[in-house]
Amino acid sequence: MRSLLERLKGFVRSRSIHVTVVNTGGCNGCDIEILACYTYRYDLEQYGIYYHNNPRKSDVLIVTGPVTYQWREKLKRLYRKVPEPKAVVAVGACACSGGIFNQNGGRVCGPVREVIPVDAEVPGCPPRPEEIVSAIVEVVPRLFRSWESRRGEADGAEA
Amino acid sequence: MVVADTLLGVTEAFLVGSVYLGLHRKVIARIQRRPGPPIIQEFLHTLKFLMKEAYAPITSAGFLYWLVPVFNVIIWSSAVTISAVFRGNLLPFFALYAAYKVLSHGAGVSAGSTYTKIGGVRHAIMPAGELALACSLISAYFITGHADVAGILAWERAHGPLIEHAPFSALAFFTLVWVDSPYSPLDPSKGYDIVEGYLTEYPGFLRSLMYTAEALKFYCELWVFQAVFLGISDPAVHLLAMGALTILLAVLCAVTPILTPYQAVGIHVLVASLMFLDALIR
Amino acid sequence: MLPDYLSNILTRKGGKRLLDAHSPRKIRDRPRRFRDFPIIDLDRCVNCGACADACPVGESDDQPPALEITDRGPVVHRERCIRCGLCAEVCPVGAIEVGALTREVEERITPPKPARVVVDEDLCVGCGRCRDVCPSDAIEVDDTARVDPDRCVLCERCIEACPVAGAIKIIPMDVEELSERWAERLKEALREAKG
Amino acid sequence: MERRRKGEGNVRVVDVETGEEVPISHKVPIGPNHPILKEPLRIKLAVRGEEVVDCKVEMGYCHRGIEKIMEGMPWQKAAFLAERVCGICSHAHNMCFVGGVERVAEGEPAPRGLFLRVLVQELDRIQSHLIANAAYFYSIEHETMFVWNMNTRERVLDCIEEITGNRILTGWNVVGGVRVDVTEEQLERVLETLEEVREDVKTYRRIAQTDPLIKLRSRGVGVITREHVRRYRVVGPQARASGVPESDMRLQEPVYPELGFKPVSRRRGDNLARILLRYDECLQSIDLIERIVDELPEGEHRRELEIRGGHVDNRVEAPRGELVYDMEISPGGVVRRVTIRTPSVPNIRVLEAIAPGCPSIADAVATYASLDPCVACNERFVVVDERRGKVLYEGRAREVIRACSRTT
Ligand code: SF4
Ligand code: SF4
Ligand code: SF4
Ligand code: SF4
Ligand code: SF4
Ligand code: SF4
Ligand code: SF4
Ligand code: SF4
Repeated sequence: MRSLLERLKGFVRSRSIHVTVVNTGGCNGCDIEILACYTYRYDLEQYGIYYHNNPRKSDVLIVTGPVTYQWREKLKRLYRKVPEPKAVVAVGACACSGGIFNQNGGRVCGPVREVIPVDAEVPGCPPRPEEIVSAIVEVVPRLFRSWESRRGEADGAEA
Repeated sequence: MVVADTLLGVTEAFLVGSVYLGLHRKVIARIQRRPGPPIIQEFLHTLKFLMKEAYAPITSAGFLYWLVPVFNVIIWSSAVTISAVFRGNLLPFFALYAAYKVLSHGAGVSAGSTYTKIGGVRHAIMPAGELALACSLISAYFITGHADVAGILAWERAHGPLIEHAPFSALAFFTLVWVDSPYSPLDPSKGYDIVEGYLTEYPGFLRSLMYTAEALKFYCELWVFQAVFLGISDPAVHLLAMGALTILLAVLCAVTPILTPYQAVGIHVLVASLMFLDALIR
Repeated sequence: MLPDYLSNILTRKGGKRLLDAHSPRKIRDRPRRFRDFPIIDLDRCVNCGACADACPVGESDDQPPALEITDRGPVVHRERCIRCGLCAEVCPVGAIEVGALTREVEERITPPKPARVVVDEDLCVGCGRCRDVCPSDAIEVDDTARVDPDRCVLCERCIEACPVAGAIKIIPMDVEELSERWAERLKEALREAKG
Repeated sequence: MERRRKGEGNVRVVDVETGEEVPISHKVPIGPNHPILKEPLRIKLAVRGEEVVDCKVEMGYCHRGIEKIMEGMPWQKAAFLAERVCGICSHAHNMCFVGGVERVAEGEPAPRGLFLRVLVQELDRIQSHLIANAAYFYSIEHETMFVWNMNTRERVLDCIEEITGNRILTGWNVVGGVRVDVTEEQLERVLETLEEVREDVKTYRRIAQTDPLIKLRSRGVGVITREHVRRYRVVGPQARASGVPESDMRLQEPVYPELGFKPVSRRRGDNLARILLRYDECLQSIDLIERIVDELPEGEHRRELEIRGGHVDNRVEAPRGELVYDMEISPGGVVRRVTIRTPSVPNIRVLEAIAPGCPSIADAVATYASLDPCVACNERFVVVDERRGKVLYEGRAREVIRACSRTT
């Protein structure tokens, strides 16, 4: 049974989300589709999701691209900068698996989930904005709403 | 009793201020032809950041860094208390505003990253903020013979709103409010080119405090403007007038790009000199 | 300047947009020609592997290809697939659908195979077991077995069934030959589509 | 949370002409992740107060090895890879690659296919220009214009989607023509939508031309002179805004002369000129599309071609300028090797020349955005110093620049 405070926290966190988008070497396709979520048809802001590339202020890191070697350490550092509670969403085939670049001859260090922990993945190359919007709008608030209890479980498991 | 009044007033100022900031954003979004966030969004942001992890960057100046947001809230709470709650003297308001400028510079420097430093410096060099504020308050004093809000309100009941008597002072003060509203073209201290200016390095509840101060500031400045220059004393009409002002500000912010620091300072100086000329001619 | 802003904000058209800013809670329909993730109809699939050969997303050290041939037939790994639709274009039996675009891809290019099955006539004893197990009836046996390369889908079942070791071999093609075959197939497919 | 203090002490900027050291107060790193950048790249500005005294552009964050992956692939697969060099002008890459293969093939591609290709290319140009201008408005924080431009771009994407089935990575060109034919009603709908787009673009151009504050921010900032154009081989709208209309590769492409195409240009070469020029080109593209629809030849949309193979160097005017594919194709259409030179390389390099002297950081950033920089396509090969394990230079591009660039 969650306490009232926890529920309030969950509610607020799921209604106010700041986002940082990181292109770790993808082709831009995913980035502009995320940018397109700004427009009248999709408008992420109506769900309380703000796009602002300041990791210190963010709750959600949206990662696109297959993580090139030049990015690996930088991405880890960026991830550490985001204060808890945080979530990572991998958008696009590149971020989910390295996509078309992760095959013989490619020079990428694999999917994002092998570099930083990933909470949600949106496949597609690029995913349509509505796929991105629905992934973020459905998954991320749920993640944050259950943040307290999940953290409790994790602590309990460790103890 | 005084304590209760103060607490009540500050809480009201915070709630109303953040809702008006939300309204501000909503109007901008509507002008951009999209649905936009709910108007309690700014309030939710503040709450959310309150519950987020905070840490100090390694470049920060420790103690000072943690203190800046707290002082920021204290300053604007006092300003709200003095002007809006007790309708007292406006001179402390000026002093507090100057302190706020110093503080935001401090916020930039104490956080220690390049962006925050530049943001802090940019914020501190916006001269006309204090200039316009001082001059418009002084002209209000000369015209009405009162330095406290209650006195000015009484004078205005007899002679009509001050904006008719000193339009340029009103313009200067309006510019001040405009500068301090979000997405304002005249305030490059939070430009995207330096990420978020002096706020860049404030995560978690520190940012929440900064947001609280921002809401208080917005409320306070709107309140003083409409009380001193429009002469409205009925609380319900207050809220309406402030809402109308917010919408006006939002429209102004929506249709303008941000200016570079030099251009912004230039416009500040232009407004201030208009006011001086006006005063000289009289 | 001002009239332009105003015409976007305050005229009747603009004002309407201002007040009922489109609320997109229900997500728009997909376009008529959208290329979605491929869906493979396993009943129709003859397990030829053409789709996997055509798929531009190959495997790497730690990731499977986007389209992998497994025991249960071809499997699409969604997190790898780039929705190019090439697999649907090459499938010889039209078992793959990629959203609404499938209808419009009328050219079916039978892909060249990356290898071929040959029978060593000296070794073959003409037992006919291969013919019995071949799923695509690619083998005829008179004195010795003969493999029809167009029908063969490279499943290698014949090799397993064959009692004489080495009588059936699978020989990979080299890149040059493969590319020539690609060109040939494309040409054929286009002729068919037209005629 | 970096331990090292940025800025003070360790940076020196030397004036090239006098050899004296220029005093600086801060070093401002922008990127690889920054609000105004949509792609990873690092700009290092050295500033004195607000004034920018030096600028270095550091690339290398996007290297994926595309050219290497392409080797040994048949064109059917490689075309999809070429498209993924970059997502914004993806159609230009696809078209350039496929066009190159066609040039080493027997026979002519289907005329209807070529026209349809150009049709989509022009739609792609409109959306690319709109996103470029939107990015500029975002960098001067005119959020309303940013969103309006993006809204209009959505309408253009609708058209692209209507024709090709996808919003950005279209996979539309094949050797010999295009993948799928279009119908009359589809073209009708496209023209209808474009009518609205034209109205919108005209409005935005008027606003950009007359708004005093936008003018204040953009007029006379980041001027690219003809000298710069020659020295840095600036291409595309950036060069045309500095009065070099002949830099438009469309003059040499097949279909355009039949449409009576003439490049537009402006003289001033500053940020505002570039923005306005892009709007001009959008309107021009809409006109072109109308003519294409009028003159669309009947017949098949795709034709069989026999690929002889050989070495070919194909150029296309991408939205950002001249795009070069230098390829070796073996008979049958397998890619032996390919080298891509994209327009953004020189366009970004010119920033190092024009950013110093900007009166404020905000201006330098706006200038960067006005160059319509795109990083994704810039980096495909890395030169590594093996002994020290250090990345020296990020692209084969430089060789290619030397080899391929024409003097403008
Ligand atoms: S998933 Fe596709 S669209 Fe997205 S970055 Fe990768 S290649 Fe580009
Ligand atoms: S759509 Fe393309 S990437 Fe996906 S499985 Fe088919 S061929 Fe492979
Ligand atoms: S190409 Fe078609 S028939 Fe062959 S394996 Fe793939 S789905 Fe099955
Ligand atoms: S089993 Fe051997 S000999 Fe008999 S048909 Fe097969 S290959 Fe020929
Ligand atoms: S190998 Fe097969 S076909 Fe040949 S004799 Fe034996 S059983 Fe008959
Ligand atoms: S498996 Fe081989 S030997 Fe057996 S029938 Fe088939 S082709 Fe002939
Ligand atoms: S390898 Fe053999 S069993 Fe498999 S498809 Fe080809 S002929 Fe049939
Ligand atoms: S210039 Fe390059 S990065 Fe930019 S849109 Fe074109 S291909 Fe992409």
